[in-house]
Amino acid sequence: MAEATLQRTESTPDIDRLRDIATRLRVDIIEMLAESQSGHPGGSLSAVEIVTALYFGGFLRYDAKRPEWEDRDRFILSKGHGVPVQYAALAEAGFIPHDELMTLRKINSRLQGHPVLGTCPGIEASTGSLGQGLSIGLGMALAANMDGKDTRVIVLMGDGECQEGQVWEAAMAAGFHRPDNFIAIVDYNKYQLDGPTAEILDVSPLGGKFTAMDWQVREIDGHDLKQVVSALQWAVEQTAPACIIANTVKGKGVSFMENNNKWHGVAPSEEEAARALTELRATARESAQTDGAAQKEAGR
Amino acid sequence: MAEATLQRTESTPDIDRLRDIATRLRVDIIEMLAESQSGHPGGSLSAVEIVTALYFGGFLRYDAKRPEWEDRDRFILSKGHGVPVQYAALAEAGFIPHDELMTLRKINSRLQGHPVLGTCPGIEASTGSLGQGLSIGLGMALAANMDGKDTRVIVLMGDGECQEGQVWEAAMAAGFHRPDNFIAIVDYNKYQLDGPTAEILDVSPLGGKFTAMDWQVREIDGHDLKQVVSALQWAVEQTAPACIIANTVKGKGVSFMENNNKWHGVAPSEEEAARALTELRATARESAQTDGAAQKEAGR
Amino acid sequence: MKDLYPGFTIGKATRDAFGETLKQLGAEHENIVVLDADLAKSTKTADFGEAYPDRFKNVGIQEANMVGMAGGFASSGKVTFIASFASFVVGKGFDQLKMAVAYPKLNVKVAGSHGGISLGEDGVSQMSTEDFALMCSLPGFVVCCPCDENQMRAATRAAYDHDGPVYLRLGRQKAPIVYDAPIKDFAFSKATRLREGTDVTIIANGMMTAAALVACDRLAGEGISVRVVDMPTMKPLDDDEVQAAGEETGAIVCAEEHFIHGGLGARVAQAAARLAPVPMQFVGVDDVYAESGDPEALFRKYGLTSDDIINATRRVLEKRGAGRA
Amino acid sequence: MKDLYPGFTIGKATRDAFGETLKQLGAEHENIVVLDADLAKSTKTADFGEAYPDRFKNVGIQEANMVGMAGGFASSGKVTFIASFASFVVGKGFDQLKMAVAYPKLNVKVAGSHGGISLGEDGVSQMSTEDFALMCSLPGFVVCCPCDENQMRAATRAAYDHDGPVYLRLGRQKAPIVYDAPIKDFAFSKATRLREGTDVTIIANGMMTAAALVACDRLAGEGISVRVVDMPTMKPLDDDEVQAAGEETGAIVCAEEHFIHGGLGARVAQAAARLAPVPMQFVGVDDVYAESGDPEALFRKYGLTSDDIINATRRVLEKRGAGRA
Ligand SMILES: Cc1ncc(C[n+]2csc(CCOP(=O)(O)OP(=O)(O)O)c2C)c(N)n1
Ligand SMILES: Cc1ncc(C[n+]2csc(CCOP(=O)(O)OP(=O)(O)O)c2C)c(N)n1
Ligand SMILES: [Mg+2]
Ligand SMILES: [Mg+2]
Repeated sequence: MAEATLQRTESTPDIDRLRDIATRLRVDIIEMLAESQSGHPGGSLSAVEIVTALYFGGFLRYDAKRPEWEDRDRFILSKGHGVPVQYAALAEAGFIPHDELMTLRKINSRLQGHPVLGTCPGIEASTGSLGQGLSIGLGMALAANMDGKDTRVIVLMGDGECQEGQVWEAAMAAGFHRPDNFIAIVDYNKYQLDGPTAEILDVSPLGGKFTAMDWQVREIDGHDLKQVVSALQWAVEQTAPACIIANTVKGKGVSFMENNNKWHGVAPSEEEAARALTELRATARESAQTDGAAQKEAGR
Repeated sequence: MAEATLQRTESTPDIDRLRDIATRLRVDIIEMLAESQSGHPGGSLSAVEIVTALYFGGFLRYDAKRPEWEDRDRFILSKGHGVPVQYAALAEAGFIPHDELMTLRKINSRLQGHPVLGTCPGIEASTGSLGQGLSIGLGMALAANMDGKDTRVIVLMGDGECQEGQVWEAAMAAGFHRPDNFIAIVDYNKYQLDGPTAEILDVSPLGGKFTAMDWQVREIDGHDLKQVVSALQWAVEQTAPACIIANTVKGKGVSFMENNNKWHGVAPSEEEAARALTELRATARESAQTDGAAQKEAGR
Repeated sequence: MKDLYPGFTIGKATRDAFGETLKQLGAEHENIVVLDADLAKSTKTADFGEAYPDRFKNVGIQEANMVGMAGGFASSGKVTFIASFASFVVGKGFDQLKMAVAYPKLNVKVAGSHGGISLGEDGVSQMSTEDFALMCSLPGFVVCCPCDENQMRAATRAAYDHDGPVYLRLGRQKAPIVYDAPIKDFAFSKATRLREGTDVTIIANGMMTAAALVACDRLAGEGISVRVVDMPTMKPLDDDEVQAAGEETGAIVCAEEHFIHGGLGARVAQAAARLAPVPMQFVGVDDVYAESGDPEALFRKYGLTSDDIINATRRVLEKRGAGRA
Repeated sequence: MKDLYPGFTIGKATRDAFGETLKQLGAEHENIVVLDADLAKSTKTADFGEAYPDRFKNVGIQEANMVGMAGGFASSGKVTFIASFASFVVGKGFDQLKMAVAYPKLNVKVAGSHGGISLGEDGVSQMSTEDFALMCSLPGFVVCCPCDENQMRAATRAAYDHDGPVYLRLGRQKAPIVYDAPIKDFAFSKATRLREGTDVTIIANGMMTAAALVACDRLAGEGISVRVVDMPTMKPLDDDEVQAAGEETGAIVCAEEHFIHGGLGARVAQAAARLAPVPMQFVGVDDVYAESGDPEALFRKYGLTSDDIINATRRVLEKRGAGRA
């Protein structure tokens, strides 16, 4: 478990460390969903690098022991069905015990099927009805500006979610009111619930739409941690709303889930989970080896 | 009163005739509002040329005697508070008796304060809650496409109205489904209810936003009937959704109402109405003289 | 509309009292933020906006976004008032009110102006005869429709003081004065017995409270002793007052500027059925959309006058008579 | 959930019966158009969509736009079915349902799936315990919550046949079979007396109808004679059946997978108060948001089982006893 992070960091984080964390979060996601036997693997997995970089790359100020600390930054998972990745990150960061992940979606659990403000520490807004997180985040960003605070507000949305009109209300409003601490990220994994976004209701070019609403926009590979980190570094520097379009793969990291939208909202069986975990552990071993080699290389 | 128009015309309409009609509609608007002592002059007056060109420039197929004729084109006034201009046009076109205009907003009248489907002949949708007309129109346009009909669907919105997220839902959907018979017009008069649109929540560049949603866009002077007519000629030729951004002046045609948003939702007193009517009649005389002169010129 | 309320002084519209009080609260409390959706002049939040421009945002014609933003402001520690027409903020922001306000129990105070049909000429698209039904469907919300300027002033202050979400319905028209002095002891959940009586209880709120008083006086002339209860708050409901009405007067008439479904009458009927079932009649808009028109004419056409209350009272007494016979 | 309904055969989910019937209707009627908002696999409109792709549009995650579009299709002569989760289509499309459907009385049939809390693990954001309250606030809408696959098939056909707007609530879970054969004489506004009884009437719909039958049988063992009325349609309400319940059995318990506010119980309470006031009790979600969990566990925790109905029945009989004493 990483220690409770109190401060943002200015320097570029250790990418290898982030990669390891990312793999751990993927493992947690699979284990949680295998246990709960319901939930959304595809959109949890596609957001892993983004969430990892945010929580462990020094972009969010938080104190896991004081989740309601006034000066914390706010991260809102507007695509609430992806919440397993956030619970995994919150466990990794020490907001909740790691064991608690196994209570996901069970009665009396703090780990609700979609994020609920006030139940699980570290959750900043109740979401799950798509399209609402950007508005809530905008309120927070403007409240911080009003109080002269430097609180960052970061909202993660899905590509399908961007079909909701409320997203464009909030986007227009943010482009106009121009809070200097407001970042939107789209987990552009090309699928929504019933199929490919481009076939149901194409949202491309997403960047163009945010630009038309007067945002700063960058488009990146949302699984390349270096790109994610550098895009976030760019975004936090902006004095106007910044949007990162992260091109991702739904189900990323588990071969049989990648780009297979069957896995939008179906949990893996025990056997499937075992296969997925084997794959993920192999990835972890490989990357540990590469890291070792790279460190040797660097040490020479 | 113009005769009931049964067919669209291909040829360019007589602009002078349209100008005369426009002035008559303005007179009707002022008289209606002075009688009802409530209603919205500003946004009725800014849309006069647009509505005139639509109903009397040969762009809509309708039969005033058969308002529910299956093959009629559909015009939806999404900015429903501007309905006096539509009622005036419907009277001019023979859908309702001219006298009936004086019943606007009175109890038991067919002329409701905002358009109501099923009460007044010629009204195609109930509006007045802003932001909804484009969705309704899109349903009509797609229904026509489905049935292989050539029905045109034309929706008129306000600039303030374009802040509503539902407008962008419908815009995105139309840009994607691409009905070949769907036209949006924005009466871009630069004011909403509480003040200048650019100060409350700027919607500019409106064209850019529709372009980002994959529409064809043209921007015109919405009081220059030649430009309105030629933009409509362009729009009906498009095989994908077309948007006309009509730059207009709120309160157009009555000097003391122009660009004075006090007149957004306040009816003129008897004395103010008299002043407005004097002005409008002077304009009518002038233009009649110019027309006369121009005709002489042309006849030479 | 004053002909509907003979003998009453006509005071300010409740929206005016709300606007004034909100501005005063702004002076007293730094932590208030106010949002409006391009109806600030109509809802009267503009007064606050002029006085405290830094704590006011007119967000434009975006009701759903406004509700979401309010959730963000409130979870950042601001007591957040938002306003629009009842019809728009409730009807276009319902799921947002659920997710961003009610479910997390945040400190958002929603002002739905131009409630009911008394806004008049603008017609149905601007009217709300369903806001009580919808707002009472949001657990944790206090839902209140004050009847006059004094009660609105008290309710607006109570809304600030209450820790959690509150809905206030504001009226467009000047309202008859029911409380002729500032109310000191206002509490949500406490109804006010305005007239004592033994034969029947009329429970009303908003503009219907004055009409109930008119009805009471006229029925007194016929020898019918009417208790009148002003019940602005529909949630939480003053169950005790409902029980007392049932037990002590044996018949209840509810009157509200709202559909008969889902509002004051529905809530009183459920409470009475649990605590003291008695014959009831309901005065309200009977499941139709109204229309444009002069407010007084609309009240007459859609059954919201003291005559309608009187007729309902006669019906309920007949019904009870038949039951007793 | 089958442990909650001992003795019952568990049939299909009502959403499955809806999807099948819709597809059949598609074969029979060229004028049907179906829209869905990216939940076609869950609401089961996907079956229609595969069979009749030209008359089906999955509009994406745009509930408000979908409702508006439905108005446009319907006013162009299409009988338009739209579907999403109840929570989204009702909560994000309410004002649109008013303006584009209810007010102009258009032929739009709204299917709100995953109603109530029985969807389970997804939690509150996907649950709707307020859809009855909201949909009954739209004049002209028929509002119906069938209890099993056979009733849903009949109701779906009735929705097509009815000239005007209809709301059907669909359930996610397999539902106990109440009607073991196709229903020939289904009519909105007509409730069904499933058991005759003299001491008390239980009026229920949706999943609660089977629970009411379980309760009835168990109470019979205690010598209590219970009438059970299945009342799927809340609007228009079967007033006669309510009156008969009041007059003939003298006590009523209502049970629904919905808030106690604004739904079946509220509407029955108002009808009973007008026609035959008697002691009542209400079984439903009591003004709280539920949570994620196994559906059966949720039904137990939030009071939606036959035990809850039995307890409510005992309370209402005690109350009546006290009243009579
Ligand atoms: C308002 C609303 N409508 C519908 C749904 C049902 N739903 C859950 S996930 C989903 C698809 C989301 O697609 P996207 O935003 O691209 O998420 P991802 O691909 O990352 O899972 C839908 C339609 C919802 N949760 N909220
Ligand atoms: C949903 C909704 N919110 C608020 C209003 C109140 N309202 C009526 S007109 C208006 C301003 C509209 O501005 P715009 O669209 O620019 O119209 P115009 O300037 O042409 O009058 C507002 C906010 C409304 N009718 N509907
Ligand atoms: Mg996606
Ligand atoms: Mg304007």
